Amino acid sequence: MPRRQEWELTLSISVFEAARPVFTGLIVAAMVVVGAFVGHWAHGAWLNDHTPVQPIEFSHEVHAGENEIPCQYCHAWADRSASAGVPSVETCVGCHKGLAEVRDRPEIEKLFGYWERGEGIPWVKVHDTPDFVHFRHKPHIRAGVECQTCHGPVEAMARVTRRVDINEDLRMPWCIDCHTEEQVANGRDCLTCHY
Amino acid sequence: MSKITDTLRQYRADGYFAEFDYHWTMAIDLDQCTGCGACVVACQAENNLPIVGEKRMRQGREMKWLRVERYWEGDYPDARLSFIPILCQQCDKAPCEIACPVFATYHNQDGLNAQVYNRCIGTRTCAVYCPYEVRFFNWFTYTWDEPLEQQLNPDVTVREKGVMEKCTFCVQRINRAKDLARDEGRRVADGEVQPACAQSCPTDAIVFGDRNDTDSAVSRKMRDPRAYEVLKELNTAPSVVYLKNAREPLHAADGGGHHDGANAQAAEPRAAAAEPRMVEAESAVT
Amino acid sequence: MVSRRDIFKYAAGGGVGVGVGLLLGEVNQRPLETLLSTHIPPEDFSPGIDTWYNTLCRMCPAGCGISVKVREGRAKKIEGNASHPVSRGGACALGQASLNALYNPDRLRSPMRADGEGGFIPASWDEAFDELSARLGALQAAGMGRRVWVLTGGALGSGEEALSRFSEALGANLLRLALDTTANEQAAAKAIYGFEGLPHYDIASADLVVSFGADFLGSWRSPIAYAKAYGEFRQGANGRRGHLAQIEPRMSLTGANADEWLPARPGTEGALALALAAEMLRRGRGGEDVANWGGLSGAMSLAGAAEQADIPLARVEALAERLAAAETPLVLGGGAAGAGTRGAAALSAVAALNRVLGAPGGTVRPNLGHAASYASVPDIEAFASQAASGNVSLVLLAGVDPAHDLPDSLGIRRALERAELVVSLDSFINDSASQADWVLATDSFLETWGDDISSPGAGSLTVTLQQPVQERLFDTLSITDIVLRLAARLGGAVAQALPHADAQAFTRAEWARVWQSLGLNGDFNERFRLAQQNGVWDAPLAEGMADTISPEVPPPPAAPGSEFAGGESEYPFVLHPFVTQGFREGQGANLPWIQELPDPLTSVVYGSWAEVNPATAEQLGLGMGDLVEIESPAGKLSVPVVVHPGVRPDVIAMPLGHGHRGNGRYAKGRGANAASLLAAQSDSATGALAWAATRVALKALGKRGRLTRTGGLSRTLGRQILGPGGEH
Amino acid sequence: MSSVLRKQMFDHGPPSYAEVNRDVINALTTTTWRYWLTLGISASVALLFFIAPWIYQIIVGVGAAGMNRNAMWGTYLSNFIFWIGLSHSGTLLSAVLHITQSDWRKSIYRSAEAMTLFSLMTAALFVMVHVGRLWFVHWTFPVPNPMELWPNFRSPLMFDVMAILTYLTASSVFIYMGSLPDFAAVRDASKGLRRRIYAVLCFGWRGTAQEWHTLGWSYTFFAVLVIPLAVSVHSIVSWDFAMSTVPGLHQTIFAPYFVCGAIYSGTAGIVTVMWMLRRYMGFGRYIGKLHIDNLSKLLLVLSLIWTYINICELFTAWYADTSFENEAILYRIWEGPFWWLWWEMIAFCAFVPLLLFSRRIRQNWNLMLVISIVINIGMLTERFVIVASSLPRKFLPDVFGTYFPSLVEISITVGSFAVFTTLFLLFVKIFPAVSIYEVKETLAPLRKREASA
Repeated sequence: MPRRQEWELTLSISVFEAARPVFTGLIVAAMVVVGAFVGHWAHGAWLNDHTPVQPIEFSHEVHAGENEIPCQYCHAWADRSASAGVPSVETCVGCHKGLAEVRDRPEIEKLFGYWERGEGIPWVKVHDTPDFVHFRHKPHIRAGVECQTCHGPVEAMARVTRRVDINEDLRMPWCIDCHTEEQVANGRDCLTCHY
Repeated sequence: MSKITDTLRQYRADGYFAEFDYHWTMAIDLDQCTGCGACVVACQAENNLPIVGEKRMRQGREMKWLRVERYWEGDYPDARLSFIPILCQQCDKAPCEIACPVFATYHNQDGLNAQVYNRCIGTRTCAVYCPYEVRFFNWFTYTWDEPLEQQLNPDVTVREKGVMEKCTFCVQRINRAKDLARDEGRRVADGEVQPACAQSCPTDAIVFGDRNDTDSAVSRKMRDPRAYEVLKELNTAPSVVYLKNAREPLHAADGGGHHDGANAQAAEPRAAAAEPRMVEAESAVT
Repeated sequence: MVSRRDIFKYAAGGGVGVGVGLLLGEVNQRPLETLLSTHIPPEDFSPGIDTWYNTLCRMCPAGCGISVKVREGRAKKIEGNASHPVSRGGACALGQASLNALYNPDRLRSPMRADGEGGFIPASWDEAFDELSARLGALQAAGMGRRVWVLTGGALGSGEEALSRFSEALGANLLRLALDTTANEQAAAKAIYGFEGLPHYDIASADLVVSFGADFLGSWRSPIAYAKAYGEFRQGANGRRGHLAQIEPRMSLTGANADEWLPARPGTEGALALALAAEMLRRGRGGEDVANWGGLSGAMSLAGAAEQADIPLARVEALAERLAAAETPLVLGGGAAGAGTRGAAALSAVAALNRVLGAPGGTVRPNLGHAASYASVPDIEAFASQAASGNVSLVLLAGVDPAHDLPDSLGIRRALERAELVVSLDSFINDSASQADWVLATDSFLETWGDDISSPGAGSLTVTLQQPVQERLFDTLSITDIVLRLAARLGGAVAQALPHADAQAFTRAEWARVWQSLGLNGDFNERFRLAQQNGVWDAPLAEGMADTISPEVPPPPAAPGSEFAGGESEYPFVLHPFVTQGFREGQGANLPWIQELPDPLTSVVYGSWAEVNPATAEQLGLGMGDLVEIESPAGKLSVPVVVHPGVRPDVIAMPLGHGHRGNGRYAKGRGANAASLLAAQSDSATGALAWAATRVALKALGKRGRLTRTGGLSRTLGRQILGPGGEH
Repeated sequence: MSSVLRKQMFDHGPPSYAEVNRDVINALTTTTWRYWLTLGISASVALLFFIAPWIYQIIVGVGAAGMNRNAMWGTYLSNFIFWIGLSHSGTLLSAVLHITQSDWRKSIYRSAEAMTLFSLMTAALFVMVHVGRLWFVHWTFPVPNPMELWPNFRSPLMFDVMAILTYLTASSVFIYMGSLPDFAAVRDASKGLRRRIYAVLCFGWRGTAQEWHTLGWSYTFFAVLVIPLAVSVHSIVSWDFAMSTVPGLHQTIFAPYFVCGAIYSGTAGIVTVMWMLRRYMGFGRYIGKLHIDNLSKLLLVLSLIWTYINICELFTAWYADTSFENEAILYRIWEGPFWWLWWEMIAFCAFVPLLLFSRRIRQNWNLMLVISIVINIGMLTERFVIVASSLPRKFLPDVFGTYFPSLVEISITVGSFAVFTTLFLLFVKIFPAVSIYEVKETLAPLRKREASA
């Protein structure tokens, strides 16, 4: 069709010539946006600090892993309360008094330091949800959810880390998916977690 | 098409909530309510309501999910005052629910009119649509003077600026009760869960319970001949039922002639005409 | 088409984008929160789970049992103790707001010493005790214990016991101060019922309640107990709805809930009651026990009384009809009605009416447990004159704020200025403390031990145990602790009188003592543990312990009208000060929740006001919120007016408890102090302060005051808000 | 259209083709210091009075505005409606006139449509200003997300979002398409960078028959599409109010009321803009008596309809005689603090326009400027009165209150006009403010006749 070609011709002459910088600009802009998303994701995936340094270099690998101490021996309230709770210094010392062979290790020294000063240990939260979410441990334990489902293989962690690959950084889509699959009663009602 | 119209037709028709596990309802007996305000403070304490301060109060920005309204009748010496506590009526046909563009407010399966703080974007449409004016907006991010913040209830979110908030029958208590009941594999028993207001009420004027359970205390109250709903004419199907004060009419002696509706309308606007000046002036002071 | 240069550009763009993304991620990263572990957890510590403690509310003398919700070692919420015979699960606004006192930003965190320029500087307890014990020791050695004055409130229980023993051993003077005392009612009870202490009124089982000024739903005696009873009185199980008539010049909360409100002229209630009593006798309502009263010669005729009280005779007669017909009637008297210069007589007349109606033994029963003996106006004036003549060396203010709560005309403020050393035991720098040399920071009642004899103890001796629900927030001590430590340091007689280590030990010892004195058998330790659990010890009394109503008493005295300070010509209005549930006499003013709680009748928040009848307002050209100057023989103040039809045209009503000079940011400088208007009038019989016997003049200042109301238009405009038909 | 009328289009006689090109393109190319001054002023005003207070409000919270428990909506919403209203004549009018083939439209429609575009943008801005959490406003868009959260399609506000976005898209496409040939004209008349830019803007328009044909029918198609759209938009805006239960807002008549009011204020707006173009852009030759006369007639008709609807509203309220309606009306026109604003609006929008019965006034540009501005002031207050006098008094008298706009609100309201002006000033330098080719269309027959004569 001659006219059609003519049409294309005219376009190629006038527009694309003139518009080239514009198009380049547009593409670059698009690249910036795409890049931003990639960067943000990358940060969340790798650069975000999932394994904060704790005041005492406590190893779950040793306690939960090798010595097979059950989670709820220390986090005693998980099956009773909203929060699992961290053990009191007393609990730690209770065992470590009897463990003379490790008594002189620097980390243990730190522990007894807290004990003698009569202070609590300011552990850093690894798994944290926003304040407008009321996550309650008890119902989840009751429903037979393994600790590892959300916290990852803690027993294999020297320093506890938030396994984003496992728990999607504890974000809402992940909660919803599970609640949907397990057909939790009112599991998709906002008021179940947000109030 | 017919399917759609059908669903629309039976949407929130009577008994729409009967199928749900609970239908939380409150009955307030105005014959027992003395207007003392214990419920108001109880609500403030339980739900982390901010202390807004005098300035904000003057601007009409108080935060009271539950308020006691007062209405005068007659003139001295035959004057009479009546109190009526107004809180979110958890309407089954709530005007606010259709209004929210982002579903921050919706009706949940327990007949509660939910408010999801973290979803709210603050168009304030729900509050405008609410005929009971029981929705409150966080005009600012309110703070607590140290150490007052240590009193805050850990079970309730502290709201940030730009968010709408309101009463949800102390849903944190309801969730807790349901949780316990679930442990023991039973339903929540009548009277097991009480909102802060009902629990503190010194005259037991406020009764709370499940309407689906026909012999719960609240169901019994609802069957009382004195039971009525505020602004029923708006067809909002509230879940708060009031029991009319049983005092004899103020002017029983002289036949109570000038207090039936029509004349009252003729008579009252004068009172209305008198007071707006006051309201005006008040806010002029601010 | 696409050149290499372009590719580079794209790549660059992408790079920049990634950078931006990383930055964003860094910015909206979640902040790290720490999770502080406990060192040695208390055995009942459990994160995320509520712990409930039953203890005692100390915000008013009623002594309600409360349950406090504690979470992670902090008190979070106060509810009524359901197993407590007085509160029965109810809690009032003030009681719940007491958390604001515990966590108040202006609460003292350590002992404070005056720096001489009107300010205060923190000090240590040792310094405080050193100076105090030195001073007291010196006085004691010089045998000048009488120059020490201990000022305290009307509460009962072991805390007060410690104080009185302390001052006794020291030879000091002890004054129990309050604006609205129970003296007149005790006198009336003694005269007409013939027993010591206060009566217990059974509102629940009454079918007719006639109240002369007693705001039992708002602030009178034990609001929660009476409110509970009122609930049953209205919609009780018995299916019978009681009738409530309120006789008072200004509609109180009770008046607002009454079936009929009779605005009687102030000071005439007694005469009206007596006239009604005579009428009842005439109708043969009286029983054997009042046979010796004859026709009550002292009483006026109904018509006369109605005339004097300025109430239509028809309404009074209608009331008489109801009284005569009532099966279980109950007449209450209190508040302003019993606070005139003839208060005791008026309350006796009310009691007489009860007696004629046969209420005693039925709806009126003896209240088991003693009642506080308050300082009379003469006592206070004695203190003032002693101070004036420089004979007061040391004043110990034990949790009272007389400089605010009591009228200036009594001269307490001046006395505090003249005293050599003033020590205030309080949690706040209140009006009195600001005049002190030392302010010893005290615990909140939620942090320490104690107990109180709850009123009214319904049919048994109700002792409520107060125990700490959380560890102390700050470096504070309870009044009892302070007294005990002082005693220990002073040694000698004082130490012997109070040998106990701390409040806990003392409280326990006191209970043991009472246990023995009552001759109760059983395991005391077990009993005490139970009391700690339930928060209350409800002891059925041994035989003969209970006071009884004496079978026959002499007829009541005539009840002449109250005399008012100030001539009617220059002070045309009667001032009607009233106590509100939230503020009481000033205790609630520093609690933000109370300041923000709209007043039930006027919906005023933050600040005080004067209530004026519409007719009066019209006369003076006053509108809602206009500022007026109120002047009495004793003083003057300016305050905005609230116009409403619930007050007599010849009466100006003002709430008490506002207008603090100190007491923290929430109380300071808010509203005006009605007490400062009161003249030093006293009851002719008991010498109790007649706080409702002052006349005032009103002057419009022609400008608007700071009146903040939450309410808009208080008329239904014919809308069916209060129920179908608009009537109720 | 008769040649007589065509003549009337040009007060100083029809220009030649060349003149048209020259005049219009000069307006684009030659920029005086006056222009820069005005642009500078309006831009800085927008910055100081709109952006700055807005940022402040975002920081402290919406409490910076005067709204309170009773009046949860305030000037922000009333301004939003005002601007939407203002947007309503441009595109609508131009579309209607295009379909009815009234030639006199041709020299004014371009800037009229521009007005639509920019007032819509300003309105959209006010939505942003209004909401409490601006940073989450994107939740109103139906974006699929793993949380399975959706906007609420039952909400009148959602209708709004949709309607306004559609209207914005449609009218921007409409105006752009209409100006393709003119871009080409500018391209041909200019060189250098401007040439490149306009080459892009005109999509390489060459004026082949094919192109003209395509343009013709698609333009008409859009015109037809835009008309119902415009009507629906303002009906939906009115439903934000009418769907509530609030006495004074819950009115069945609101949809037509708002649509009519919108076109009314919009037309007045056009008159104002026309005056500006004549005065400052030197288009006196193309915008003449005929236009002002027709616009004024339109204004007159609209004002009459508007008045009629107002009377209906009052009458039905009075006839219903419920406490709610009575109080609302009484408060609005007599007892409330804004009673005088109501009377002002009646005076400005119902009585002033009656002057337009006189031809002399209709054709007096300066008088018309005044009247048009007065009308829009009236319409601005109308929206304010509706909001500010209904919300403070709903159903429960004990929570009756009052509402007064705060300084922030007032300044943002003022600033919004500067925002609009700035946008428009930018427009006149990018778009040919008068349609070159359509003006020429009207010239063609005239010139023929002259040639034959």
